Amino acid sequence: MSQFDLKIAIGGAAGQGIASVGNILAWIFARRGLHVLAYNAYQSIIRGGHTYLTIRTSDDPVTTHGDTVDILICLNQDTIDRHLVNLRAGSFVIFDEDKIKPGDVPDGVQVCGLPVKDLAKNPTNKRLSNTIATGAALYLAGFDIDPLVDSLEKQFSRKGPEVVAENLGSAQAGFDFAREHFSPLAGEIPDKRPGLPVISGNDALAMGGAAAGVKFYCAYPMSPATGVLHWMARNGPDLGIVVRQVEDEIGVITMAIGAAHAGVRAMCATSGGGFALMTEGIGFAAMTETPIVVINVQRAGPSTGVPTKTEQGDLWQMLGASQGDFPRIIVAPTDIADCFTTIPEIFNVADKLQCPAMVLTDLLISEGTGTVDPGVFKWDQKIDRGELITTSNGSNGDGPYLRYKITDNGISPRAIPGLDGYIHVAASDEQDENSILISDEFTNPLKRQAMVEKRGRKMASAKAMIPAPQLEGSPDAGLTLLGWGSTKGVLREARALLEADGVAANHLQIKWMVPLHDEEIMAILSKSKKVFIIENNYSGQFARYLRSETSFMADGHIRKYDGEPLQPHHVVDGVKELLKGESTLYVPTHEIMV
Amino acid sequence: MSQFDLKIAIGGAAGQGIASVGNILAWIFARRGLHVLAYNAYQSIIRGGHTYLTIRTSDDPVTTHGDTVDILICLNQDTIDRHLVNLRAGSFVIFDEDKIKPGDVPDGVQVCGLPVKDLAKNPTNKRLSNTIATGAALYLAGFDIDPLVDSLEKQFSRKGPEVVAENLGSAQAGFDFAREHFSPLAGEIPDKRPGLPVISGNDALAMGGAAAGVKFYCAYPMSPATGVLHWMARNGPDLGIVVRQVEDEIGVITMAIGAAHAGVRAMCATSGGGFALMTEGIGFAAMTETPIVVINVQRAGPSTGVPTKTEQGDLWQMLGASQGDFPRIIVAPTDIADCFTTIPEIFNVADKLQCPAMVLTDLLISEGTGTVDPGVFKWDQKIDRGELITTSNGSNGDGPYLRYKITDNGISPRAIPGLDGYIHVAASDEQDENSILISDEFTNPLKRQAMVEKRGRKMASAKAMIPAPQLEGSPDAGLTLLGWGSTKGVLREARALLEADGVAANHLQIKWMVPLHDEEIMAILSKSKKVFIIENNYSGQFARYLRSETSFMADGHIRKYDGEPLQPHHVVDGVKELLKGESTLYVPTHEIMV
Amino acid sequence: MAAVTTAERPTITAKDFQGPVDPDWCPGCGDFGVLNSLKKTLAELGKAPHEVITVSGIGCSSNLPGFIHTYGMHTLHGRSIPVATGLQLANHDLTVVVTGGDGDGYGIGVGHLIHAMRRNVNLLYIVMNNEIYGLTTGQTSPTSLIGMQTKSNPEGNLDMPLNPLAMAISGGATWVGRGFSGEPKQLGQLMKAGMEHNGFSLLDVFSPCVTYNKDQTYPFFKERVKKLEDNGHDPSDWRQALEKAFTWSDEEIPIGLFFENRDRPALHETEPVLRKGGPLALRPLGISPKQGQALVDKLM
Amino acid sequence: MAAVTTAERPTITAKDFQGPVDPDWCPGCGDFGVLNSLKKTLAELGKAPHEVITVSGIGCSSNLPGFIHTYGMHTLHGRSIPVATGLQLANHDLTVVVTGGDGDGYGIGVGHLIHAMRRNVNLLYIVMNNEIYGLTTGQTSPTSLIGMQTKSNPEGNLDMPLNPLAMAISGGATWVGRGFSGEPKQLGQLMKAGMEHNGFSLLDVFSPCVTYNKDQTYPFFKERVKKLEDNGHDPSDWRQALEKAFTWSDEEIPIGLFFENRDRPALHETEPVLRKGGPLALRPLGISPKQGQALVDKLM
Ligand SMILES: Cc1ncc(C[n+]2csc(CCOP(=O)(O)OP(=O)(O)O)c2C)c(N)n1
Ligand SMILES: Cc1ncc(C[n+]2csc(CCOP(=O)(O)OP(=O)(O)O)c2C)c(N)n1
Ligand code: SF4
Ligand code: SF4
Ligand SMILES: [Mg+2]
Ligand SMILES: [Mg+2]
Repeated sequence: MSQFDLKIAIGGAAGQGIASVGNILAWIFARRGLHVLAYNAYQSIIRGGHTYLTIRTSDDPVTTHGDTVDILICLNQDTIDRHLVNLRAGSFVIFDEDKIKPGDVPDGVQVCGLPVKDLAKNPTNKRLSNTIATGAALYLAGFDIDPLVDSLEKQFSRKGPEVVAENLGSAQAGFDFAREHFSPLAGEIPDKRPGLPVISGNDALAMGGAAAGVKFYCAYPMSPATGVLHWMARNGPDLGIVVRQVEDEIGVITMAIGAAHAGVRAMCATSGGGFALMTEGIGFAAMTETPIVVINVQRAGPSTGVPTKTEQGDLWQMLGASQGDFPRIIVAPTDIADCFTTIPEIFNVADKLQCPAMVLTDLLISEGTGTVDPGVFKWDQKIDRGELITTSNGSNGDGPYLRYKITDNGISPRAIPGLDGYIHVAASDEQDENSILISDEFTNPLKRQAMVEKRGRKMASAKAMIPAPQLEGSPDAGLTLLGWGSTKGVLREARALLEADGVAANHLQIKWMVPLHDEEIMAILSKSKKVFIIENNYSGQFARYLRSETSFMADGHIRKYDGEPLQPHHVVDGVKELLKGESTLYVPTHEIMV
Repeated sequence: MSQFDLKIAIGGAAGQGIASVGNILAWIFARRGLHVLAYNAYQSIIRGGHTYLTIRTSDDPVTTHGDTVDILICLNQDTIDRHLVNLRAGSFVIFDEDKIKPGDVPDGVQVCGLPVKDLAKNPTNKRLSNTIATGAALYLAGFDIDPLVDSLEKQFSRKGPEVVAENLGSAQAGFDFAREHFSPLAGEIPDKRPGLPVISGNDALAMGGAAAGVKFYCAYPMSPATGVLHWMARNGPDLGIVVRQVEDEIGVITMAIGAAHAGVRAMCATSGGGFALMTEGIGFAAMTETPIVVINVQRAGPSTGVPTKTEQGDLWQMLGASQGDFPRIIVAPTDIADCFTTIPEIFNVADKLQCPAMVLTDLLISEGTGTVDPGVFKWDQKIDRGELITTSNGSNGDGPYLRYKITDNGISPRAIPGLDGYIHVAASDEQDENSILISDEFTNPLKRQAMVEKRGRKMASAKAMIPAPQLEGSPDAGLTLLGWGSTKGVLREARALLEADGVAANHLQIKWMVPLHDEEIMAILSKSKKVFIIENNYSGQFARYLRSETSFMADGHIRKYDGEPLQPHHVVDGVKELLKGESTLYVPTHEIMV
Repeated sequence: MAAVTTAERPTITAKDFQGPVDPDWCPGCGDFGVLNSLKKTLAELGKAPHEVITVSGIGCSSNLPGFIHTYGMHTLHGRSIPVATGLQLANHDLTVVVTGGDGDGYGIGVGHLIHAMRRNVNLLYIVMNNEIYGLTTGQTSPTSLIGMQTKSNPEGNLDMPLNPLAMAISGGATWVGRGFSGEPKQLGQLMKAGMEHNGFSLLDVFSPCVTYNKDQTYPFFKERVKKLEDNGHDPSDWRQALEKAFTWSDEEIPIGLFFENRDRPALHETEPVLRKGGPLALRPLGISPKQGQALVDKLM
Repeated sequence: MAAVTTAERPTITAKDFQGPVDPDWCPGCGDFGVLNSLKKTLAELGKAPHEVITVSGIGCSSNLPGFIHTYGMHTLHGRSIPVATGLQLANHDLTVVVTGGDGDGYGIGVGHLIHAMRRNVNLLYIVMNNEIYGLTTGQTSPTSLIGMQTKSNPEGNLDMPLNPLAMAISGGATWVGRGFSGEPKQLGQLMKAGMEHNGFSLLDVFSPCVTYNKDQTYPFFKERVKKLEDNGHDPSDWRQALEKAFTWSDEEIPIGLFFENRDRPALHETEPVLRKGGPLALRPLGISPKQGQALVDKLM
């Protein structure tokens, strides 16, 4: 693990400017070429309540927001009341001592009360207390003031020189106050310039869409997926992407299917409740064999649930979406960068197989923000549209065009409407090869059977289109941590922590859920004496799904379903507990009161 | 198996009066106390096309429409062209020889062309040809004419004496013509008077609702579930059941939930596509802990699919309906009588567990019609509404009322709105015991965890509320036929046929899908050398589900997904084929062109 | 349910409807005014808290049931109306008040609204219309004006706004009004009239979102609203009502009671099972063996 | 797509639109008239079959795309409008004709309709309004009259029927007409005008269900319909249009063009990406590395 690993937390009420402090810090770190990851534990409330942003930076890639806090910035009394108890010796707590009383301070925690009234360069500007705190935090973290100056100048320049001056002065005052009273955290701060891009998972999904050639994006706002819509709305017009807000999620998916049928790559995103409304449309896309990509950014359910909290609770909803049997693709990106990468990948699969494809991500990585390797952003993606006919041959040479032609691999050449020679009807009813319905007058059990099998055969070639999961760590470790989707980072870090504690483990993270590389997975798991499945839900949705495909039963389970993400120590504690063999389920308790 | 076992098929175009011939025959058989089962293979078309009704009668209970046909009545040329080839020696084909040409007749089939023009008592009444054919069929079946006379009098009396007379005369002419030219099928026809009631599965579901105390039924028409709405609309006003047709299925389920929340037992029915629209509501019922019963009458999917054909393709849709983890009940009635019995049973479970409960049936038994033992219709059902508070104590004695009180079994007393002393809000958001939201300002991971676990604990007591499945046949047979829901009859008959062929088998039929009696099932299956799972879908939805719960892998699978139901010989052939051990999947070919 | 006559009752005040928690709306949000008027109106009508149920969808405005002391059901986004219909038909003794936002009621939920108006279900539907999606942090709503810039339409909204009053009046609603949370007195009167009306009452309320809607603000409405009752509007005149529903200018945006039809019975008064007898929820369950036998006899 | 000018084209006749199978509607069903008029109109407008796409929901009427030789999409019940919107925006060179029933469009699908009218998507929506659910064998539809007895309402319908024309005119549709399948000439003219109109055109058509609706039959309409054009109706007069939309009596049920607004641009003409350039479906995929780099630069 890296030498330099700094964790800062900022807490306060919604509307107090927490995100802006976080953005400044992230920008400063990322500009230095450090890796950053930020996670905001917030509430479904516009003003007030409690928001708690964790930002972690390191010279190694940061994959989780970690277990501990080095510097806690409290913007209100509530924050210090909730979080001070969790600080360990050597860490700092920063707050406005005119307004906030620290109460009982854990041993060794350094209390950095700032006399904000005295330090603020303009008493009427309430936000200066945030700037002062940022200055102090930066000193304590071992940085110098220059990058903060740059950042504030950039941020406030359009508000005029006075505002810039009062912010710079206040930042300096906070920085100086800290310097006069404390010594900063030990350790050299690496300099890895040039800087790194900072992005949220939602923005990465949207940008991945742009890279994949999405030309039609439509959505209905729903947390935590709304960010994709906002990015698309901001950038679509310049990029030639039509972006439409629709009246509901049923309209969203059916509109996207209409656009996809016309020949564009169409995408939409929602969360679990919106996805529920889309399920009928998923079956429609399957029956008409229209490729379409639907993103479900999971939040804590059931029902409206906890809209601003994370969970991996929708896997079975995706597996079972819509009536009947049909091919579907489900992929769960494993981190922010993967959100970008996955979209062009899945569009190619969807286009080749002509079926609905679903991206299953969650609030943790979609609303999480972090640095990514700029090499991730590839703009010359291979776009493979499969057997798509987009130009007219005047009239189709070899006999009549059969939209649903029965082929060995189940894939039938797909012509877009408007071409001479390829007239056909795409119907939600069962149809014959020539797209004539066999649901009415022409029902025919043999044809029906053949069409079901034709569609089903498409899945046979699906596995070859996607990579099998790869084990991290030694195959002989004896213990495998098995996760899926967004938990990759936390499991990777937990494994490192376990190894540091003398517990050998390897780690397998599943990204492609359907099709599942069952044989490859079993080949890996069969080498382990113990397998623990870790997931962010109550019922073990992945464990149950894996079992349905492979009969595999894990030796232990770590499950968390309180709305907050798993932290590395939850996994470490869980693994140690499970290794005792007294129980097969470990449910961590979330210590941080957010 | 029974001595007397008669199978009649009637084919023609929609609008030709096939159902009415079928109804007359069923009434005649049932009135004699014989058991009857009828299945109509029809199309989504109001006039024209091809409809093929099979009616089977026996002195033993009839559980499938069987494999063969003794008397085929053809109302048009198309029918004879399609079905004559499937007749075996000794059977009869009846048709209007003025209009229909039989073509190649299989050896031994007796051709009974009726000179309709001569026999009809009124040349302008086209429907008389049906009456003539019915008369002939009845003679060939070995009946006398009296019951037909009764039936025609009953049916036509309100159309006046002339119509009655021409029908009676024509029936007699058909009967006499057959007597003059053919000898009837051998064998005594048992007389088991008094008669038996004849009912469809849909009507049985609706009547089960009435028996269960349903007071609010709402629906949106959708084949093959519409029959429930029609029964309710016809009978609701007399029975004190409010029946509402709603604008869509989203409105249906949410309206039913509103009514259920107010304290009535509320029910609704739909098919797969409508159920897809209801899934968000299922999660809403779960979160507010509102008991509600939703019926899904499956038809062949995906999407609009084949609306008039049967399938067991929605199990995973029900398992995965709505986002997040929550308790749900799923039951699959096993025959028409069970449709009645299941509804009061599941309402008691739903009320006790305060959760959504789903009935998963299919076109086969819902639109199938048959006799049932009149003892099935119990009107003094035990109605257990669980912990429901319906009277006010002025004010709630022991402190404030906690709608979502955390209890050992997860069940919290539920007060209906309108009572003094029990004010609360039922929300789709996560809430505290006192029904204050913990999704906004008061988010709290510990409370959230506790509420998820509280709801989850309800399932612990669920299994005890429902009976475990029972094996039919010898536990030591070595081979188990394993099915679920509507296939009970066909598997039972297949087992008998297999035993007659010297293949010993027993039979396990699963009705309660969630919760699943996994241990009891495994105890039974572990005694079998081979287990074959038989289901009416492509992907083996039950096999996959069972595996997800038990890791169990069957030795063979028989799957049919052409829209038509399994017939006993499909299972027999499949079992024999699978026993050869050359493959693990057998897909029968449907021989009857409907 | 104990039958308490109004005479025996202790006097009820707005305080009796004080909710268990303070609203978490942004300071200055128009929804505060709606909540206050609602509490006052219920008290004025002498309703006891347990006789009332507030039903909502999802949105800032839809959080209202959590902030008032009545029974409540906080349903799904866009689904308050069918849930409330089920509730009202199952217990027509309850006073059913539905509260929600423009996105909830006129966007995703508009289909249910159209059909509920046709059915004349007896309830008051209060739509806190802020011409924006508040809870999801500021996207275009169906009532956003053309050109309005939001997070989902940074280049400006292209879609013609929906006119809820015109839709209701031409769609058969029997009571249609519009209030403004900056005019609490009239708002209270409208709520009262809407609750007293026997049938479906739609009360659209300008309830500014101070955080995300910088166009339709308090001052915007203050300058423009004109009370219908001050201008001799006759709510029984259907044509005039429609005319007024289409009036929207810098000089006049009418508020008040647009339209009322007292002649149509409410659904529970015509429904065959409900038109006689008390609330369905309090009737005995099941059917008699005699009724059951008659059903079986029909099958023979 | 080869650009063929009208001049070079072979003459197109209704026969060119002959579908692959004969309609399986009941003999006498009103939908035959609609199909015939549609084929004739398309030929008259000189459209080649591959330039047209017919989009439908689910219902007897929605089976139409299977009976005509054009591209087609037979979608889900109630969802033809959003599917057609996606199609039209993705390829605005296509002539998009949406066909469906009253249950499909005014019942389950009415929410989409309301919003599509606000958006002025360029398509013609033909609703075969038979005041009944045909395909599901005869239940009440949203346009069924009060008192009508159906399988779902044996005691008679209680709900006020929806008035599609009034809803459209007051809801902002830019072209609103009504035809009758027993008046094929006028029906053809209306279809032509609707297709030529640039924006959303709603054409409601009385298309009797001879099997399940014994109330609104051919004779019922024959006796009552009066053509608007015979009575000097001015379709640009919005108030008069609304007045006519509410006219329904034994003496007069108006048919013809009720309302037309030629001033509002269609959605694809205002949408920032579409207002310049050809159909989206024919544009090159992806974005340039330069554009991509600019997006990444913004993140630094
Ligand atoms: C099915 C579904 N889709 C989307 C959402 C997300 N969502 C919550 S509130 C809301 C809109 C709120 O707008 P409005 O109804 O106008 O209420 P306001 O917040 O403005 O009062 C949306 C889109 C949801 N909860 N459910
Ligand atoms: C989600 C869903 N619900 C219900 C149905 C069943 N259904 C098919 S057509 C139809 C109504 C048809 O009525 P209408 O649109 O008026 O068409 P018509 O048959 O009268 O031409 C219904 C309810 C369906 N296909 N999908
Ligand atoms: S965001 Fe707008 S609508 Fe929501 S509480 Fe704040 S001011 Fe009110
Ligand atoms: S049922 Fe009615 S609408 Fe359907 S085809 Fe027959 S006549 Fe036409
Ligand atoms: Mg709003
Ligand atoms: Mg219709």
